[in-house]
Amino acid sequence: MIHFVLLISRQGKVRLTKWYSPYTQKERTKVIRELSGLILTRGPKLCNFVEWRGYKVVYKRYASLYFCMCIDQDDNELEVLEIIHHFVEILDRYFGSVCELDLIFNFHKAYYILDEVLIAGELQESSKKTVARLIAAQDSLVEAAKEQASSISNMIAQATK
Amino acid sequence: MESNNATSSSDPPSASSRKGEVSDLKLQLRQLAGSRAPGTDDTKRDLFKKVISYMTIGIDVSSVFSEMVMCSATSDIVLKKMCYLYVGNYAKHNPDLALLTINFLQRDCKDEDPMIRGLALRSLCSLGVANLVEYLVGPLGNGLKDGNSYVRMVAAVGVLKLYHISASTCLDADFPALLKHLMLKDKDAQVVANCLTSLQEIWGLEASTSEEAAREREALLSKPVVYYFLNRIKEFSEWAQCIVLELVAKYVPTDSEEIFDIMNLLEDRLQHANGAVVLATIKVFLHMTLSMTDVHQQVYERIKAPLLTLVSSGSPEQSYAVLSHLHLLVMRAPFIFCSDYKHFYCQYNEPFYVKKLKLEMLTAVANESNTYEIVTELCEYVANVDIPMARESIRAVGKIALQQYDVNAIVDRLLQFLEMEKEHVTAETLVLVKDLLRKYPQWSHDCIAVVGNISSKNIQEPKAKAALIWMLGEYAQDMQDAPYILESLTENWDEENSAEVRLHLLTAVMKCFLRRPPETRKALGAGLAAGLADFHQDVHDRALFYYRLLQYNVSVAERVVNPPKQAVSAFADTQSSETKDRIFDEFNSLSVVYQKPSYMFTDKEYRGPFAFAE
Amino acid sequence: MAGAASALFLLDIKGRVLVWRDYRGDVSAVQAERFFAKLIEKEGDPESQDPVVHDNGVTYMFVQHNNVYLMIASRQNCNAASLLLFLHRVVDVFKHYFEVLEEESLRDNFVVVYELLDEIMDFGYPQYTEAKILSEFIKTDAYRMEVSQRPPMAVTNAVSWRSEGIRYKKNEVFLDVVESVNILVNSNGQIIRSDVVGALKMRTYLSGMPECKLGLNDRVLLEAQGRATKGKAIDLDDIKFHQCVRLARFENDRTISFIPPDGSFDLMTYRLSTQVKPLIWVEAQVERHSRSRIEIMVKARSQFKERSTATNVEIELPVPPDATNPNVRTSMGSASYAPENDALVWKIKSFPGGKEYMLRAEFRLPSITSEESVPEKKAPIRVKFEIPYFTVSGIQVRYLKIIEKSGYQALPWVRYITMAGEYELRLI
Amino acid sequence: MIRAIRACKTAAEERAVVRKECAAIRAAISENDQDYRHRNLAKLMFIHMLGYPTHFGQMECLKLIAHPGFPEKRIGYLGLMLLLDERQEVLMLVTNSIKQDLNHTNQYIVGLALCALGNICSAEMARDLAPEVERLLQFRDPNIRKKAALCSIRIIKKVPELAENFMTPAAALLKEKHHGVLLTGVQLCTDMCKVSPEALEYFRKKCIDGLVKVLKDLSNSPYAPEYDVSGITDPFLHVRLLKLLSVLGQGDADTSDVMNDILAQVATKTESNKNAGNAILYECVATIMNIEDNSGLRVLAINILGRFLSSRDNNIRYVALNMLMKAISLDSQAVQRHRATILECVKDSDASIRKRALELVYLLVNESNVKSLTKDLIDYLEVSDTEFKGDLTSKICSIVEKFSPEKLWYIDQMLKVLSEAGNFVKDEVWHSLIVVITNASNLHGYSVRSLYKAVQTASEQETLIRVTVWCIGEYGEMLVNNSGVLDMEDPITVTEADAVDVVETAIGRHSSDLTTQAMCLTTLLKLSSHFPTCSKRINDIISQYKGSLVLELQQRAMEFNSVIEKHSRIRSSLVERMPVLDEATYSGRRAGSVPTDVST
Repeated sequence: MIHFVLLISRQGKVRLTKWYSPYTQKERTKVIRELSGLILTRGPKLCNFVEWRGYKVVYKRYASLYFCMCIDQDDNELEVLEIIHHFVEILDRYFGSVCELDLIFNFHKAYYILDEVLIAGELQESSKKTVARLIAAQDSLVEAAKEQASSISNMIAQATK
Repeated sequence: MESNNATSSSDPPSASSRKGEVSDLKLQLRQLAGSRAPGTDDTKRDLFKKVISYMTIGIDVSSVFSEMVMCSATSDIVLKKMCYLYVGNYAKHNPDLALLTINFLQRDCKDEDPMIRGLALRSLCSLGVANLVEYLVGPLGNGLKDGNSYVRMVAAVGVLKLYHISASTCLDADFPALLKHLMLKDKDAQVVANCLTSLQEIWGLEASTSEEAAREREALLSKPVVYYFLNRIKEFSEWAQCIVLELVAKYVPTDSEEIFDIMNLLEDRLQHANGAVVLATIKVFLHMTLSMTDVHQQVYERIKAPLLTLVSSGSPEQSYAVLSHLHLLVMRAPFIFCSDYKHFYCQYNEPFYVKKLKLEMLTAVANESNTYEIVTELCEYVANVDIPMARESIRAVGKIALQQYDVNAIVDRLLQFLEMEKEHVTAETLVLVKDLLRKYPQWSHDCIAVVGNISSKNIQEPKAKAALIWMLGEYAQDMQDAPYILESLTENWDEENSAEVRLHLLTAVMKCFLRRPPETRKALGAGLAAGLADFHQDVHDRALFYYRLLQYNVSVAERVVNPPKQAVSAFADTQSSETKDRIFDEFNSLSVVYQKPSYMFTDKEYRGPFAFAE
Repeated sequence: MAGAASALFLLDIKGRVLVWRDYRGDVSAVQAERFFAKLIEKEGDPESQDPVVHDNGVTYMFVQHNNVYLMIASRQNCNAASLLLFLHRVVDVFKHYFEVLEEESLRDNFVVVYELLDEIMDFGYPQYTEAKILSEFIKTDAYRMEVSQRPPMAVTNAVSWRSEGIRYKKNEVFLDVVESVNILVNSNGQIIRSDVVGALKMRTYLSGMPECKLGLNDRVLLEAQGRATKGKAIDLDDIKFHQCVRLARFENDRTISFIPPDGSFDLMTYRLSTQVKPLIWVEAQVERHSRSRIEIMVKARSQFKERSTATNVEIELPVPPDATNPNVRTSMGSASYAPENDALVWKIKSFPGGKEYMLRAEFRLPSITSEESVPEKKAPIRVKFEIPYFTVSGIQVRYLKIIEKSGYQALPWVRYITMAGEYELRLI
Repeated sequence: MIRAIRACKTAAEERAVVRKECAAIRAAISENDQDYRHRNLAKLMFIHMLGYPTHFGQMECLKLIAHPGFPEKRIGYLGLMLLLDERQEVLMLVTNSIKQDLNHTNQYIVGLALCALGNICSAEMARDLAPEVERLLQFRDPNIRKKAALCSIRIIKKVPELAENFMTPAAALLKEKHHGVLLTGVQLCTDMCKVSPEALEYFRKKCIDGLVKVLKDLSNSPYAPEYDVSGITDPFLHVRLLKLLSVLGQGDADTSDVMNDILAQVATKTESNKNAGNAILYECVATIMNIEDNSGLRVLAINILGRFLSSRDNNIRYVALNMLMKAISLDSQAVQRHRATILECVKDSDASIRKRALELVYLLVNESNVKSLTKDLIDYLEVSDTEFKGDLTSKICSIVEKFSPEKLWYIDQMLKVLSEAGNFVKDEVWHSLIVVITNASNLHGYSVRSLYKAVQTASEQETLIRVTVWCIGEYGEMLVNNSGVLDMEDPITVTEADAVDVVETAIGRHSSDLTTQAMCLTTLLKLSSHFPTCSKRINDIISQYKGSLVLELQQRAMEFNSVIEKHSRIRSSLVERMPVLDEATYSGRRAGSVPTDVST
């Protein structure tokens, strides 16, 4: 199972964290510090896996961002690489060529997407299209609610003129 | 988002375009090289800047070397400087380029602008290419005789650089003699100072192999030379003053009159705005008066105020360095700051490293009259500041107690700490109570009563656990449950990771057994068995020793392990007085900060010429 | 021997090298970078790290300024105090050149940075750190104005701090006597430490090479002159002068005579370690009502003569980090919540002597407590203020004479001011 | 706000900005500001991600979840998952809201609730809400079914006894066509097998044929754009199916038999030029290794690994090394063939590969190759990074210990390791070295002399000093009178005073730790008996420590001093040669008490 997902920028800034196993805030900070020290210093040609505290962390760099997932000893590292890529492609389609800034200013959307890809540290959906559809449907629900709210306030405004 | 797929090549995306840019630069530089058109220098500047910026961020631009050199035929100093910087970076690792560079720098050493002569000479000497040293001799010789002080100043250090590349070339060219001449004659103070610096280093390093060098080194410390510097001291820059003062500190005056003369001459240096000058002056005062006890004491009085000012004004880093020195002084002369202890009270926003040294000072200056107040202050830190400070403060209280002042009140305070029920406070305090009881067994009654209430289960830190276990053994008589607590501890032997704790447990069950045999039999059996089976060789050996001892004769064991209680009157100091003297000799250096003589932390080849041999 | 530096590094906040200068070729940038990055990473808070550290034969000494670390590496037993001070001077030099010293300004000006690094040290020995003198060597920014072929002169000038040929239409001198009061009061309300740090700050706008002479009500001087010293004279500890002051003359007859630099400088600093009565006394009572609200009651009293008035008084009162909804009432001034300092700041524009003001504040606290409740770290109450026309020490300028060979009349302006330095009152 | 935080140059600046924001949010919360509630929560999430406390905002999530609207719920649940986890008691307050949402008519709201439950539920909540989730496994919309499936995984992990209830609905999921449901269903079954033997049995009986067919269809399926990853249809499903087969086939020959064909097909037909294909192959190899023996398949698997090992892609080499470790127990010969390649991997520039390879080498060692492998590793020890020395040393030590053909060789190798990297050696290692030396009575003299020589040059290696000091204590006289010299030895001349020098230096060395110093004292006691000429000097050294601040040293110094001065009659019997520790019981006990852990 995936114990946590981390997105870290090349400068060591955290861009997204999702924990599927319990860690206290203190532990989380420590984990992030340890792992960014471990991963950011690795050369580009080395393998995408690091062993850490009896777990394995699979990471992959996309432009300025490192996507990291921590898994159990006997999980399939190569498949997790695919999961990372799967997630990135979905982000990419959603934001239209995603960049670090998208994830900074729309971090909540990145989380929504992640929640459609993983639950309980396991993969939920292997179709990118399905995920996109589900997110779009929920986004439009939000839009609809907003419109409704503003039309109500318009009505009130009209009525109380 | 661009993916650096693991299977594809993962060069940084822009690497290839950078390569293009570099070759582009090359082309542009080449075009400019011969140009005399107006505005050329401006364009060159921009290009050079680009090259340097690439170099700074680690892109290899060595391929434009010859173009850079070609373009530097100019009178523009800024261009020259950039070019020197560039060649200095690449020549060292590229002998072909180095030769090219040397020609061009040699030429510039004859430029009519003294600034360019100086800069070229500095770059030339900094190249550090061993097989090209012969090219340095000429320009250096000229540089030392140059009419401009800037060039001479550069040349004086240049000689030292040459010495480090090839000592024999430097000595064969007789440069040290030239330096010496310059040092005693030059009008410019910075030239003089740099000559002194270079000569100190050269003779210092040579002295071990050459008698002549040793004589020359002594000569630097001769009366005329030292007075020559002393009389000119105000002309020097603040940093050069430090070098001069360092020299003076090593001078041995012939009589006390001379000592007073020098001190009078330097008195006003204690008022210098630069703390480094003040410290260097203090070193002179302290070292000169070592043999004159009374005057030495007066010196302590005199330097107090400037030192305290240095601690409280200026950067925390300066406070840190100065506090280290104060600590050294207090160790030698405990009375010196005992009425100024309030200067070492900590402020809320000070960095931890300053606070820590202040705590050391507070322990060091504590005496009969101020202990109460100091301990009161320390107690505030225990209760109110962060964990590291609380720990340090408790240790400080303990150290003061061991110095025998006002123990009564301190014991009360320590016992209050135990009642605070903060884990780190309890742990730290237990360690101290242990040491305290070793020195003042008369307090055992009060302490044990409180310690007895602490559950061993709540103590995790090995040091604290060991302390508690020791008390259980040592005061088995007074602690009702001692045998049973020890028994439960021996049952968890395998979970105890610290060998130190296990060792203490062995000793404690022994002691307890010898005092309360029937109740402790079980604990002793379990402890010895576990000890004999322990993986730690030392624990095993220790268990075996006790086993044999008991086997031989229990009453002898009693006398060996549990001698009639006697207090340890003084704990042996960890540092020998010889070590301390050496640190004092190295006043105003890292030795003081590290509290170690320099041979302990520097590699052999970097030890200063005046440093002591190991 | 003092020991030389091996290299000087300018590093970013993560400990990566921005620019460095290798002076002796015995410490590599990679090695230093790796060590240092590890060091600051290990310590969550780099401020708690000692500024001098040793690793594998190399000593690293560093200071931080904004988002830049300045670090010297050395393999020798060098003079730590002096090199740390040197680093601070380097900061000043950079500030002189780039206004602010930070990562960006270094990146933008790396050519000048290189030039400066080349001149401030040679082969690991400090050379010049006065911006005035360095400007003789550093040409990059001065280029547009004039290409000077003049050899550097400052070095040989007897009065290195003042150039010749300065002219002003109006010749004026401003002298500010500024005293900072440092006070530490423990939780029992006892004053456990107090001292005063004074400075005579000058701004001179004078033509030519003026000779200045300053007279103070210094006890030693007055006694030496056989004058009555009743009440008026003062004892100063540890006086330090600007390099322009002729120290020998001061030692001889306590006169302060000097040729001043142009512009502003500190003529003299001193310290006074006598017991000072806290000028503004603050008492606070804090009451916690379970985990829902906290009440603070504060009394502030001015303990100086009625004819003086403290201005810009700021009293910073610590509050818990998760406090909400301040409800504050004051009998004077205004108070505002400053969450960035976990404090309530009470500002009183004008606080005359012999007065007492009150503040009452109430904060709400959230019902859910933080997961990692850090052990209490109690900040003290801190106070800032200024009292014009007043000095704690009683120091007085008796005269300030200015003589220049052209014979002009210069106007001296003298002001006195007392302010709070480190002024801390610990809470119970 | 994000912009303001990003503009901060130092940590202190950032802290100030965040604190101000937090205060504003706290104020808004207590004013019960509706309009900005979700914006504030979003800010809090960002602040939380930066590592600052946000406990005061937890109640806000609950309020938003209780709100009827979807947008509020969506952000509320997101906040809940980010700001809280199963350990917080506040979480219990949300149980009821979640229960209502699980029964909501809007399927997206049901989805939000399932997601939250799946990510952070506690055991208590799992118990309370399991029936709802179980029901949702049969929900009309497949997207809810898949979420419910993963949610069930968390529930059965938290409360394994609930697994039974999920057995039938889980099996039903395996018949689905929807990839998402199938994927999560397979995963659920796999996890159930791990917590419940009944479930394992149940799936073996009921589902194996179906699963094989699903995999067959999948592997034969034509191009499916929606699930295609570089030419392979749904590699994720592939991997999960293989994993479930592996669990079902393990220890059950019949079941294993059923899947042989399809495994062979996957192993031979899957493309190996892209990562997705390799992921499947890798999983397939794992499955083949795990299920009951079929030599044909095994050969296939080992060949794939061989191919992997020679790949230029570091990822592939890494997983090959990983899998070879499992293969070694099945077919060690096949793995041995790659020994040279693996040994090269120990020296790789990539720390991850180095570590894996070292573990593998450790398993590869046997009596016949131990000497050459050990030599290689010790040679490498000299040049390896300090970070790697710890691992390397402990592996070398255990190899030497386990396979040493003779004691002399063992002692020599350990001496090399101790001299090279003595500061990285663990306590058990030097202890067992001492055990071995005590057992080799013909080598006592040789050992103490070699150690004496070694310590002269490698004087900074803590454990080397300890062993030397210990041996001098035991065999000091053999050092001095050169007894039992081996043919190959160069004789040395050591006086009693020289031997005491070593101990005195060690105890006074400023970096010596407590154990070393304490051992020195014990040795001194022994020497005071063995070396009468130095007895006075030794007692002086011991006496110095009577005032030691370190309690253990002080205690010892007092005891020993008293033995020497007052009880000299018993001294010789106290310091008799240590009884020889029986190697067999020693190593047996060790195996028992220290779990055989490959990663030590």
